[in-house]
Amino acid sequence: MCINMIYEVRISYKPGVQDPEGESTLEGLRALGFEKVEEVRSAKLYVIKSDYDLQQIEEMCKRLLANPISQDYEIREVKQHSSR
Amino acid sequence: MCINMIYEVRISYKPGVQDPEGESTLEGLRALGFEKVEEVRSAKLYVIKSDYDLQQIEEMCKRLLANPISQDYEIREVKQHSSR
Amino acid sequence: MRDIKFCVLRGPGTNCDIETKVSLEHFRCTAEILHINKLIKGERSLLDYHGLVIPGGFSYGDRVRSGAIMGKTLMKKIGNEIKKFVEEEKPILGICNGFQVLVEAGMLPGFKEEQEVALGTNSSSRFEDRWVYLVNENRGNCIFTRNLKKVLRMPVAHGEGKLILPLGLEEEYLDRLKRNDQIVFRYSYEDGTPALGKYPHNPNGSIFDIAGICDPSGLILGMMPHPERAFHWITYPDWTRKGLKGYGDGYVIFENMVKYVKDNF
Amino acid sequence: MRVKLIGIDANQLLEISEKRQLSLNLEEMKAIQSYFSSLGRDPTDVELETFAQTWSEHCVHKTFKGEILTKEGKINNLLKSTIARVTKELNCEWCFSVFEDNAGIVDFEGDIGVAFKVETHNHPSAIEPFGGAATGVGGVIRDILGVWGEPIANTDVLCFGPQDFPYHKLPKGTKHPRFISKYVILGIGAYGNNMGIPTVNGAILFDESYVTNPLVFCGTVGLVPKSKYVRKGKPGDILVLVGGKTGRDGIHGVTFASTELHEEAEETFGTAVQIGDPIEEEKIKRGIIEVRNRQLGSAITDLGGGGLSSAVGELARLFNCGAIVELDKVPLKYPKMSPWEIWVSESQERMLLCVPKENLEEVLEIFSDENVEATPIGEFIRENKLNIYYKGELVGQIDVSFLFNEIKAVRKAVWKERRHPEAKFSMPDDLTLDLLKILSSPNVVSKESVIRTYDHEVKAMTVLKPLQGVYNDAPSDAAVLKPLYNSWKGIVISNGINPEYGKIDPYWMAASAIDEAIRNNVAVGGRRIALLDNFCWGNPEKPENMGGLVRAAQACYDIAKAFETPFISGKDSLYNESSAGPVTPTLLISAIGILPDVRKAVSMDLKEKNSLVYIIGLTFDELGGSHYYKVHGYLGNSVPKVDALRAKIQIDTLIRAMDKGLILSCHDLSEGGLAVAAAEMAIGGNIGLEIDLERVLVRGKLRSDHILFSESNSRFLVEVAEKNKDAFEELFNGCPYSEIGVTTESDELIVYASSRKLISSTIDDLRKAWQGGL
Ligand SMILES: Nc1ncnc2c1ncn2[C@@H]1O[C@H](COP(=O)(O)OP(=O)(O)O)[C@@H](O)[C@H]1O
Ligand SMILES: [Mg+2]
Repeated sequence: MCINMIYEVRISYKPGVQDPEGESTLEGLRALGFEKVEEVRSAKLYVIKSDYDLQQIEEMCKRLLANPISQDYEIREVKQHSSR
Repeated sequence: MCINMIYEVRISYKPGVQDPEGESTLEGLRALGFEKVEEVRSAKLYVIKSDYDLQQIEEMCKRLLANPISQDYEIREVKQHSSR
Repeated sequence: MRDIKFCVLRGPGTNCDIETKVSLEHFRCTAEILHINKLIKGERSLLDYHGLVIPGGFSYGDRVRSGAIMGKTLMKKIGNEIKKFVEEEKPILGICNGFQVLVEAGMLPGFKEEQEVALGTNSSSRFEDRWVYLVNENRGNCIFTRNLKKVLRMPVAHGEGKLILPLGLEEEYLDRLKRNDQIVFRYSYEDGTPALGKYPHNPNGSIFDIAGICDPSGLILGMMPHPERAFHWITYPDWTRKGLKGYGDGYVIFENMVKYVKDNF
Repeated sequence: MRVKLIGIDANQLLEISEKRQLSLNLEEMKAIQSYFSSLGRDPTDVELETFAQTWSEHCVHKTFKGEILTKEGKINNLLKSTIARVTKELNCEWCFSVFEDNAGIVDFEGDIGVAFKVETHNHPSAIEPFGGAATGVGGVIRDILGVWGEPIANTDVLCFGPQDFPYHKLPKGTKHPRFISKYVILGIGAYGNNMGIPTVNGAILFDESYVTNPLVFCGTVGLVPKSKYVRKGKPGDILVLVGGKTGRDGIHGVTFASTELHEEAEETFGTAVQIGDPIEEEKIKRGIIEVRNRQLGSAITDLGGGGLSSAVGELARLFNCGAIVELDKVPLKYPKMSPWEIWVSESQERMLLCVPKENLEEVLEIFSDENVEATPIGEFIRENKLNIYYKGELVGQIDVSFLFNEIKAVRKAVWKERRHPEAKFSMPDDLTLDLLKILSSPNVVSKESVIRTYDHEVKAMTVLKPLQGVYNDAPSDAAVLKPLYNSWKGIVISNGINPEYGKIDPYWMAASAIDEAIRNNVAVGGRRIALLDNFCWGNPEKPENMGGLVRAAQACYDIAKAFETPFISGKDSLYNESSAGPVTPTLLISAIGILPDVRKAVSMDLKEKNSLVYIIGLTFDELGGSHYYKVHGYLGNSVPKVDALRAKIQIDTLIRAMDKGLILSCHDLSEGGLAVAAAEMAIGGNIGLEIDLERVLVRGKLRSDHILFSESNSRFLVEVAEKNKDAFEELFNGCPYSEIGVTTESDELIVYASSRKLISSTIDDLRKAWQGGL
């Protein structure tokens, strides 16, 4: 039996870094009549199922998923479930 | 004074719908040596700052943010903070 | 004959407007590139034009989803004008991003008045530019493809072109599309055999290899491939082997659109 | 805010330079000190920053324009004495604007000129590959907008570390080459595709020296109606800032580019990182083209390195006037930016226009129609001073003449000849495996998977695309654009680059790059060629780096002059160096030619069975830096040389043959030599080919494998129909050429030497290897 972990990795632009996707979404929402939206920031989420541990997930973030210079990452353990 | 709310809207593929970004991320991770990753699903997150209420945020999802055919949305209230 | 005038509609990020305009004007008509803001502000009316083309590009940066912001904005701001335009039986062509806009606006496939299908991220998860073969499967409903030969070649260049039908209702939707003669182009092999999902002949994983559909009236066509880039043989990828043979396969689509207007207005 | 300079000592001066990330050296700090002493006051931070920006390597090209001490004597202004000298001496009447503005401009058809510029964006791409590459594209597009040009095509040349570089060997703070390449490619695609500018030509190379310091060259071609190219700002004209809001992003980008990369670069220069917004730039482009067409502006420039400080200063100098700028008018992303930050911010997607007062309203309306912010932020004045205000207060006042009277840099150059171990291995019996290995080696292998992620045909102008042949999978030598709807005239874009040769001798590397760029251009029918140079070198303060740089620049003069191809623009990016050492000296040469009738363009794929195959040019024993040596583990010393006078006659003759319709296909010989060129042509045409090595014209005595894989310059393979044999040979009379083979009915590439088979492979196997399947 092996333990399978699910992690949620959230990648967002650091505050101050341009977020064009957020900006256009804001524009889009306003055009649709939601004029009082003040700000939209976008982020990406990866839900990763594996039996790696937290540290290794962090390694994934550093090597591929996020760019520490412009992006923040946040890892959240979702649940633990056993398979097989 | 006005109440500003922050909502996190999470847009993910409906179960059963192909998630190309998740798949290519999985491939990328495996190529980097994380061979035991089993699955990656991707999702998008919008952090929306406004003084609209939950119902209106839901309206935004329906009207623009989520695609009713292939995507699900989930709204989470992050925090409430007052300004001015 | 009255002057024929087309609207080539652009929003921020539209970028295939000029070659689209040139393709239309080849057939002795006027094609005006119009910014969506002029319609929204009411400075111009869509009803002053005989046909509408929504060209390719990245409207609003393809943010949220390709075509979403422009599609939803159009319906919200000038939905009535568009409805009227359609009622007057004027033709609408959406190319690439324009197709995405029409889908997001709920104008295609046009069963109901809301979005019923989606153009999702390519199965490869990549933007891809390549020439593909298309088999023209329309039985005559679509006004854009009359007299068009059976197998065509055109380039696709997109990251989100995979047609997705509602989960669990795929068969039902396909049946309906077929019954209404709404399927126009399918990705195929050189001999016209459908690609059956096989990459790269089907470049994006589109269901039933669908590359273009029209609405039940046949007056609204949306297609991922770019006819304006297949207008002259000189833009074909292998003309240095095959020589110059007049016009390309995209030609007839624009010709039909102009001809329809000339015959009916 | 004032900075205390008067009366402090050398150490304190340096400390200030360091602390504020000014990258000014002691001499420069002293010059500033004495300037302000003479004014009897300390500088403000705004003023000090202005000097740091304007005097940075990136903005003034200190090294190229300074003094260089060599063993042979002093070189004053390397740019003028080599690169620009070619242009001056050739004095071509079709060069419309060279070395002056943001991009070089040459005549095209009637009133229409073509602008071309290539830039590098290396350091930003090292730390934020997606954003760095994307903003590299965005930046060079603005160079074209900055000459009132409408961008119509992009090129990109990328140099990465080996993709299989071991993780544990990565220096601290360095991203893996795979991470870098993935996001650089995404960034380039995203910007070009989103703006609707086709990416039509490029190259991707790999070398260990690029692990810590990737090179990202981005180029843009544009069209400029010459009659609407205005540069005549005058006192009273309004300065209008157009585009995105100004933020803290990009602060100190130029000083960042003017220092070596170090471990903490991420933290120190984190603010230099930007993501870029192509849609904003697309809107700006629309506005600018409209302003140009209605002729409402008097001058324009991009906001690049140094931000407003450079843009305003340079324009003021150009028009011999001064300016008033009110920084508080600049629209900001964050309310709390200090005046100096606003002044030097390098936020993307901004342009500066000069507009005569009477046109201001119309200009503002044009941008408002495009949803682009346009803000008057100041005006030109008669007095030669920059007066910078913030909320009514004068926060800086600088003499334009002093600002542009920067201190001449003095560099030392030492050139030491290098000897590498000679290749020692005997000729393998069967060279098929060698060929397959070279075909699948990283620099040669097909780049299709990248090319297809770029839209290379938006605008419907690309008539010769990056990939050719029956299956659209063979590598084109150059791209051809047909930019005007009512003319068949074409623009031909190509490049030449080969850092391997730079490891042996930068002189011959430069010569080879020029030859390659030109022959790629000619291979499809290009002529009347103009060149751009892009130097990427290590720290110029190190004499051994400078030694190679000087040699390369000298080759630029010698070779381009002989080819009669003027340079029209260029750029240098020095300080491509980290603790792991400098990058291999890398010179990119970009070439832009014209084609009177695009219908005569020639592609590289074999067209017919049973036609004749000729090689044009001489083959020497030149395998130093070759791929053949490389796969055998050697570098060698016999680097390919160039005889430009002979090459010039060959290319002129080849062009005549093409115009007569005698050439069915044509491919240049470069990495992998004759063998690779033949294989690629066969793959393209899906047609078999038989070659007899004995018939190749060689100089000296060469082993067969050397004939096959030598990378001698100035050579082409051409396919000629049997019926045109006489006409072809008559034309080439007097040029080195020889008939070496035929295309066949079979599906194999076969190479003989004295009736012994050296290579025998099916095209399918070649294709598989070339597509990376080895
Ligand atoms: N190394 C070089 N070789 C050739 N031309 C150069 C070089 N460096 C600068 N130039 C020329 O000087 C002019 C100004 O260039 P540059 O400072 O790079 O402009 P920008 O600020 O737009 O990047 C351009 O015309 C450019 O071609
Ligand atoms: Mg510039």
